Amino acid sequence: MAPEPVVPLVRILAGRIEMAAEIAALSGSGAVGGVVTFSGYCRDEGGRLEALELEHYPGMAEREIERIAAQAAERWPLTGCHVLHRYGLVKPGEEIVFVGCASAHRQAAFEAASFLMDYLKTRAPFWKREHLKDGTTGGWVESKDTDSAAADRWHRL
Amino acid sequence: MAPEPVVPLVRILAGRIEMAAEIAALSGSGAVGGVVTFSGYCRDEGGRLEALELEHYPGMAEREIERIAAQAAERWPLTGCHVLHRYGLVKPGEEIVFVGCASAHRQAAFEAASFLMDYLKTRAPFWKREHLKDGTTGGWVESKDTDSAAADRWHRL
Amino acid sequence: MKLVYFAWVRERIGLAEETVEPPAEVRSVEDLLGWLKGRGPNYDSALAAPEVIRVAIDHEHVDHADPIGAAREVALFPPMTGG
Amino acid sequence: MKLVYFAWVRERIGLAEETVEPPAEVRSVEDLLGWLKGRGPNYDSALAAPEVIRVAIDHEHVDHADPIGAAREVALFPPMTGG
Repeated sequence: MAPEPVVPLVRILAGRIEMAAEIAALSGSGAVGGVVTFSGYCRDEGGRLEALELEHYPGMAEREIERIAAQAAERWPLTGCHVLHRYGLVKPGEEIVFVGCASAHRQAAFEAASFLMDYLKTRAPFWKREHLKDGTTGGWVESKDTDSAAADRWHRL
Repeated sequence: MAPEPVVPLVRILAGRIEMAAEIAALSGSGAVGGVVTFSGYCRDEGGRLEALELEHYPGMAEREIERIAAQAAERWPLTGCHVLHRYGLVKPGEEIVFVGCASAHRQAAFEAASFLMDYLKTRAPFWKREHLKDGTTGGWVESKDTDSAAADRWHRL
Repeated sequence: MKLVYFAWVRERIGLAEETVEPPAEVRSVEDLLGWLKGRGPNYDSALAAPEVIRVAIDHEHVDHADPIGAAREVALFPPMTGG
Repeated sequence: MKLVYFAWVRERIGLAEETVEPPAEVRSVEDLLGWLKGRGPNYDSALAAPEVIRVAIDHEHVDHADPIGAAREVALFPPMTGG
């Protein structure tokens, strides 16, 4: 019988993400084979960017990410699954999102982390807006067709 | 014209791998979109294991990993590529290997890190032996057919 | 029914949230978007291309063809750009 | 020619390295393995199943059919289990 899927840890936060602590928690017990992480960063856009502002839908953001993470934990044999996403102002070079998947099977950990990122991009209710160094507020970042295509590929597997 | 491939950082070391520092170095500049890491851990084998001993081929290990990492940097548009592998005694729960790939394209970072791990498993000259808690030296860990199959799939892409 | 707006939908409408009572013939998400669009130039500007608007009912994504049912909170927002 | 051995190949042969001068008819990696196998019971035990032995010449993986050429250092070892 397949073991119970692991319960993912999901956190939406305004402050920095402590990646070393997350990885340590995922690798923890002596029972883990491998941990795959993805961390997404705020780019400086050639020096123009002062900060990214991340708006989110407070009630829904956590629930939607929990749903996506629970799907990953059902689909792959994970021993740990952490998803942390920031909101508010993020400076260039700072992390925006962290996904970590632990598994005895490295391919499972890679696929689950990649799946989580594709779905976060297209389903988690967050919106980015640019604040520029010249003091103006830039536009809302537009969604990418490539992100939808990336998420769609998981239906075809 | 495609930009020059990044020069990978490869290190073979006896001590612990400072993952937070590696990730910070990879995400560094404000020009990085995403970083994918894989870290492989020493399992405790149900509490039987005292330590894994990792033998390596000193002259060749670094060169072979550099060759594999250079291939990854040619094949995917990476902005950073770090591969660190330990030798000597590794305790349960400690990391054995760390691979980190930075790219503006998250799929590239995922694929490059996965490729690196598959090739490290089958081509990097390291051998694991178990030291058990009862004081005996266990056998050499046998290589897995699944690892060869995992490496082979990159030829077919 | 509580409506909540995010990102440029919120900015164009000029409200973060409001409570509305649509008429009985507003049954689907599509109906709701059409009805809202007629409420003034700010709504018209926000919903000029209704097909790009994403909708969630009580914190779950829905399609435009889905019924509103007994929704307590309906959210309207642009395609997401998190992660 | 310097030979270096790793893991259980090293243990069974009982040496980490040695310098040998194989006869002129030993041209390929396969020839070398066959010649070494006849050097004593420790070699015979290490190379009992020569097809599983991996070989590197001057720090590069080679096939058993490859020529030894002007190799300075030939390494014999079991399939790798790093990573």
